[in-house]
Amino acid sequence: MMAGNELYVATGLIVILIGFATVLVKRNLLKIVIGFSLIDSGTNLLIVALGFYPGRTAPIVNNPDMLANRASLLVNTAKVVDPVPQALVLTAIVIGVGVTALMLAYVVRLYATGKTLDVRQFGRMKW
Amino acid sequence: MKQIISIIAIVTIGFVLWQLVPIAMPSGFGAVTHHYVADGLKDNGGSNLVTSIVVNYRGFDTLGEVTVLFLSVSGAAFVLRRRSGLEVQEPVPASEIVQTGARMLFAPIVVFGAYIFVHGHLTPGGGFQGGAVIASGVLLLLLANRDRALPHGLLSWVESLSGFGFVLAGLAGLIVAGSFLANKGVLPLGQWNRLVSAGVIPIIYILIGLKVGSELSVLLDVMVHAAGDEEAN
Amino acid sequence: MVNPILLIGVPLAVAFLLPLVDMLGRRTARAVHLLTLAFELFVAGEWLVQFLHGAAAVNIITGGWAPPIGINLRLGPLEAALVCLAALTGIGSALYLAHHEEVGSLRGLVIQLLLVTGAIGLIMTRDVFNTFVFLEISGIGTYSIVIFGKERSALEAGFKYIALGGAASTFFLLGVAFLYKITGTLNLDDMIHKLPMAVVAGTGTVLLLLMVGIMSELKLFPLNGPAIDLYDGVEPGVMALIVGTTVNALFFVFWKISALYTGPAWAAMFASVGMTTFLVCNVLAIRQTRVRRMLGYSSSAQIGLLVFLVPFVKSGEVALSAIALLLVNHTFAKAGLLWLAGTHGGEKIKEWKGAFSDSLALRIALATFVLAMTGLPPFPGFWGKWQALVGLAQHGHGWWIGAVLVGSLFEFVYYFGWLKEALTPAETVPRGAVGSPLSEVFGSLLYAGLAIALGAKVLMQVWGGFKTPAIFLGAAGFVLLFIRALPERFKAALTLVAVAWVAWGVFAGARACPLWDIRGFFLVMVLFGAFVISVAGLGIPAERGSFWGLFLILVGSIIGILYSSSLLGFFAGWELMTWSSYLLVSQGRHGPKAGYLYMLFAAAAGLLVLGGMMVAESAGVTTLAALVSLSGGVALAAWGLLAVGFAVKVASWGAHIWAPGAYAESPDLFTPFLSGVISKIPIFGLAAVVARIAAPSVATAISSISVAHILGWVGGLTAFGMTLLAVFQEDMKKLLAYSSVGQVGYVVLAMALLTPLGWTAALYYAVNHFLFKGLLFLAIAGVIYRTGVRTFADTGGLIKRMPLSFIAVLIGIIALAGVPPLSGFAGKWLLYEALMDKGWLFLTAFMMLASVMAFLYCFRLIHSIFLGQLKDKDRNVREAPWPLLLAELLMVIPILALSVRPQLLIEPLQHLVTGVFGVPGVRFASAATMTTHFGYFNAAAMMALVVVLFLVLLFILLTVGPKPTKVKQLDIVYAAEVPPSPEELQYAWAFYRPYERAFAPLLKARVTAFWHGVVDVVEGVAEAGRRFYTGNAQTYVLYSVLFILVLAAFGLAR
Amino acid sequence: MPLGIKIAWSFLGVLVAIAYGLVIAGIIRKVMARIQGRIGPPVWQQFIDLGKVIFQRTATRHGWMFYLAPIFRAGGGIGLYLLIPVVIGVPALSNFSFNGDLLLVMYFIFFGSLGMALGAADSGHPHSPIGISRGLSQMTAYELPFALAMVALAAQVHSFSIHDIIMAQQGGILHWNLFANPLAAIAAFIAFLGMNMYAPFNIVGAPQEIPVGPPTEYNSIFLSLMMSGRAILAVAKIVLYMDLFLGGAHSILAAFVKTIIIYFWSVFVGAVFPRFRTEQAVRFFLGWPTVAGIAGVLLVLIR
Repeated sequence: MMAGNELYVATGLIVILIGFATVLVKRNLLKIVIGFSLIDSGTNLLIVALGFYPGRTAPIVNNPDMLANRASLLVNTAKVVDPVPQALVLTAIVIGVGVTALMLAYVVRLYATGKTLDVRQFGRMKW
Repeated sequence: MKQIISIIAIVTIGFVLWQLVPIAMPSGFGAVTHHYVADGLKDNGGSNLVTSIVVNYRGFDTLGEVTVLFLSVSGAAFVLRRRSGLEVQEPVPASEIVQTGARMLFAPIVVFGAYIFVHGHLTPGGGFQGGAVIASGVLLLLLANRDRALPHGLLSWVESLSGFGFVLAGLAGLIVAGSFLANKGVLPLGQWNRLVSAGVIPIIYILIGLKVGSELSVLLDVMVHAAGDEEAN
Repeated sequence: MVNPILLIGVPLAVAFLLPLVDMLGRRTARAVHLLTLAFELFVAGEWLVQFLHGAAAVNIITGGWAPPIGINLRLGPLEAALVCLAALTGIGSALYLAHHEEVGSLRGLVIQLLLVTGAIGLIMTRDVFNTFVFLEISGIGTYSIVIFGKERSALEAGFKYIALGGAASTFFLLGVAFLYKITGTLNLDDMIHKLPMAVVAGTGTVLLLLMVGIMSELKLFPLNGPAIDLYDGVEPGVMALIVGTTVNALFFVFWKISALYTGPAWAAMFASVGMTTFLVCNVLAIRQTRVRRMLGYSSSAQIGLLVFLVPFVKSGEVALSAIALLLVNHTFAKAGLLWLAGTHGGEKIKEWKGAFSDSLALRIALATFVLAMTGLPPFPGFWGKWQALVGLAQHGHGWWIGAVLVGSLFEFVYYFGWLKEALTPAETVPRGAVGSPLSEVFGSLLYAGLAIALGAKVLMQVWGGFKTPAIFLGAAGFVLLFIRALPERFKAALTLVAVAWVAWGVFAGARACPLWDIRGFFLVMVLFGAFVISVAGLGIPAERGSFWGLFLILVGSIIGILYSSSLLGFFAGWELMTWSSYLLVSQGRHGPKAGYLYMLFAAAAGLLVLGGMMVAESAGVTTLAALVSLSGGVALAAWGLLAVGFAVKVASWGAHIWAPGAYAESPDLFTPFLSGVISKIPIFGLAAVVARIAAPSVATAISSISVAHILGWVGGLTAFGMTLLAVFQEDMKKLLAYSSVGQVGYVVLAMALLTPLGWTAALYYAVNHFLFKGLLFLAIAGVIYRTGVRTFADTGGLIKRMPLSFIAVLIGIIALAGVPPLSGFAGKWLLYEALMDKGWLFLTAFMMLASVMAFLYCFRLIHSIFLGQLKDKDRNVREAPWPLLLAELLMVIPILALSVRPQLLIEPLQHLVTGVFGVPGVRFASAATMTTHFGYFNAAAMMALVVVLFLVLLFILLTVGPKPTKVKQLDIVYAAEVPPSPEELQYAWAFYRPYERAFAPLLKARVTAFWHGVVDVVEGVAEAGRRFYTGNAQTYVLYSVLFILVLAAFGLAR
Repeated sequence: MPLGIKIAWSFLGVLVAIAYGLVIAGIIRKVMARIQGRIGPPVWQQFIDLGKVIFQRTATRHGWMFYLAPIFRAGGGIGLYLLIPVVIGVPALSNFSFNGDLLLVMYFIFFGSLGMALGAADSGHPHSPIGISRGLSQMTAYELPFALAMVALAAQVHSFSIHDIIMAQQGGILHWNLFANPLAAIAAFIAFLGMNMYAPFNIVGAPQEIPVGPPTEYNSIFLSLMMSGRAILAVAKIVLYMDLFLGGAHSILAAFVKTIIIYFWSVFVGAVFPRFRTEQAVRFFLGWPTVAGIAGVLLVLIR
């Protein structure tokens, strides 16, 4: 096992890159949307990984004594992972859902108007 | 040609971004995080620290997040507001077993979703997760029977009032404790690990759950009916 | 005061509730929407007032936690102003869209409101991740709302926009997350504080990701492809909303976050990317044929300019107000133009012919926005640009200034190209706001009004209040613009009164200021010219309702120039004069096209003048008087730029191609002023500005003398070349136009002598030219008014019908040709004496040739119109209207007075010239005889000689021989044949054909060909360059990746 | 000298000059005839012609500009003559030259031409404007070498005063500008050919195409004024050339000899060369004569 969280960070990065590759190379609009989903997922994984500390637990206070005992609360800071990235990712996921939904809606309408899913057919406006 | 350039560019940028990996290595908490972890329980009375952050410390983000969802549902509905003009295949009705099963499962799923958002301040999960679970129940219904009409009026009321409630809860904080979305001092924080504790956090999370559930349901409805109906709005 | 958090809370709550409100009816929903926006405006406005009175910015915490634990927001003056703009634009767009959206779009209403809210959140938040959230709100709001409009285009553009936006937000989010990891905080202020201490390897890459995210949201080059499509494909009202809300907010985010970026590398990167965007987008915009696509490029360019300025503002080199003014200006003008574009509906620029010809207010709004966009005064952008350039100049960023000026020139090219179409009358029924309700155009009118009001306020700070003549006339003109009901002659009378009133005030107060300094000299000319034109206007009604309003604004602006003591005041007046005269020129029948060319060269001249002034500013000089203190290379550079600028504005050879069209095609009533007065203002510039630099350095720097020699040859070439071209004109106004340009060439030449005698000659010549050319143009205006034709082939023999006009023209051409005994000879005499005195021998001979050539066109003019055979169609033509004759008389009187006593003018000039050089130009051997080193001249004796000879010979003619019988028109010696019709007897077409053949090698249109070449090159570059925007979504995303790589290659990813 | 007496002298001078002008015009007709192998009219034929037109019984006129033009023409000639000093040292014959320098003289030449052109054009006869167009074209062309020569002279003497220019040429024949600045003189004397409108530069009145040229329509008393004006104009020009290049004159005799010489220069050239077309004439003057003029100016600059 690796010393820290390289595995997750690296995986996140690679997923992002795969997502970008999909977006840039695939011609099908739906696949491009999937590419963006991959980018979102990779990003989320990477952000969570940023707050990951090997061997620690979820940031939930599971011992009532802590409330009374400030010292043990402080100990807790060494026992749990960073909760902030998790909170951020929660937000990011929802946003990702929203964007994906909109993209899909666009794809539906683009298909309806252009009768194709080839991204190259939607470049009439240029220059 | 462009694809080759794209691949080369992506590989190159992969190398550039690789520099970031060392930054991601575990390091100590910063002062802010330290405060969240050390004093989160004291400040908000909820044992789920992530929830404390999401609903209180960074509650303003969450309000924005709810707005994003609301907006994207509105947007999707807006984008899909016109008749698509596509040939719609007459859906093959699902079998009786599937339809019945879906109807049966729907209620437990909704209850489970409610459970998740009601306990958001205590256990993993929360309004978004719960809402998503509820919406998955709706999705099941829709998959089983495309023609099933959702109670638009009800969904609309829930959607609007829960969002409004969220803002009201924030304003309550402003009026009572002098700060928008404040928790401490608005309602008693209660005792650790009780369902009724953590001040307004569970209230807000319930509102979020309702809102997310109803909104995602509307979204699914819009998407499902995108291909034929007039004016999803 | 209302808690600022409600600026976000209230609209969110309303947005959530709007679906329920909608159940009460759509009208109610709309009303609630508008009320909410009004609430935002009220709250932000109230705070803004507080801030302007010195209140401190408020910090708003959320969740009950002070930052950095909780998220906080801030409302300061900038934030409040931006929120106001967002709310205003929201209101305007809501009103507009109510007329344009299809039935039943409650969702649209919600999205509109949330767009405004998202922008407000972006503006106020001080948290980095919160910024991301609001970025997404704005982004998704944009993705959703752009679907207004033609669906296929909107969908296409929207999808590209989402694709690039998705990539951008990923970069941004990664940046935020890693910054959190590095600094342990998400609060912006905390992060700014902690980042320098927490820098680790890779921080640069993180910052780069964040910045590329913002830059691509900001639509900077090369990431602006989708945004431009968006402008093109989406309902313009929606784009107006986005410009007023999201775009401003995004820029403000950039501004806030840029605090994280310290060090020269980042500053250089911001400046370079911003300037590249400004230049590239402005160049590419000139090849656009579609209005909204052009506006898209323009928006990118403007944001680029703002981004470019950010590092300089941060370093304290440029005032913050520069950016603020430019941003406000852009919002007003761009949102306004977009609304107008939507109301009009013409997608192609060609379709804009005669736009809004049924609505005065909308025409004024359109012109206002175009002027504001191109950075002309008095609109806020002008002041912003000036401040920015001054800041750059004072800190030695000369090359950046050059780049800004070049980019600005392209702005003129495409914006005025568009306005040209709009000003061109439509052949068919024009499209436009036929019956467009007030609420639809409310936003445009409001923004036009605000731009004017804000601009006027600043202008009055620079020039003074309503009691100053310039402002008084400008304001009067502005009011007159709106009065449509009055007959044009009555408006002329009002103009007359206003001008007379100002003149009275000026000369009654003349005791307070030394009238006969150079300003006073030109002031008299301007006021007299304006007075004469107004008198003429009593006879010939102006064709367009806005003529007199614009004319007063023009006169006011010229007076503003003359009264200004600061460089800023001078330049503001200069540019005001440029656009007001441009609009007047465009009122002619083929005016818009000619006016366009005029505007381009005038703009180039303006930018050169601006450049020269910036050189002066770089040496700390801010007033005209202080120009004297310049020395060395700075003086030479300032001198050169200013002189070239003024030379372009007087249409010196090489830059003359604008002039004939502008003079010929402008309204007949305006041409005398354009030729007589406006062409003299650059001469004032040369005299008042350039000479301040040059005069002291004459003694010291040899270099400036040789530069003066070049200027002299330019003037000489102009005089010769334009005279030659005038000879072959077939159109009477064109002939006089070339003549005017040539005549001013003499003045430039004399000015360039930089000797007391030279200046005496120049100023005498200037006045004289003003008189005789004004007279000629007035008389020609009468001929055109009565006969309706302008080409020589269509007139002839009019002496029989219009004898007084003939006499006016006769006096005019004698004065022009410099034939004794009229006043023109003194001008020629002074010029040659001055040239010889200076030792410029070849120029002397050259000018003698040019002067003689002028006879050719003088005779052509008077012969083809008045002499020869009267045509049958003209048998009933009447003499010109009496007010016009009166105006001509007003010009004739001074000509005759000067003919007898040139001293009337030369004596005051002696004072003036002595004031500049320390010695007078000519001496007086006796009361009537002027002498120079080279010669002498007694005008009174000359006149006496001529009069005596005339009387004696007339006596002989009357007494000796038989009394002559008058014969009929066709009763001529005609080889015993019956003469054909008058038309066939008139020798008028191609009058100097043999001469033309002789000069054929000189007459090749080389200059025109040169400028065509320039245009071809620029257009070729623009045409090739715009292929960069392939229209493919994937390419655009690829650009964003490549952009990161390029910046990383520059070493920013560290 | 009191003004009255001066005016009287000038009046006399004008009359003599007109007579002289008519005489040399007669001489030229005679000489030309002899060269062409004809006997030719008597020398005083011009006086006969003048008398004839003055005493014609009818006169016709067109517009009022037509009426006034002869006044301009004659006034222009007389005025020009009055601005040029004829004999130096004799106040009576220095005319009114103290009122203006060479520049005034150069410009006053145009006064008469302009008036004549206006009146002729008012007649409505198409030949008039055609002639004027040719005349003006040619005039601008010879103006360039002429102007260069004048500039050279003025720069040399550092004055535009004709008197100063004459004075600078005193002290021997080699001081004459003809020899002091031969290049300028060449330019000026070629320009003189154009000024006099004899062949090869007689396209203006080209007898075979547009008889008489611009003044086609003039008759009787009008024509007499024009003839007088033309005669005195010719005299004024040769006097001017004498002053500028031949060192002026100290006596009437000297003036007579020098002016005759100058005049015959154009007569002889005219007798030898055929007519130029307008554009040929223009190109001619802008060619070598101009080069000579430029060289003349350079000569002054080098000194």
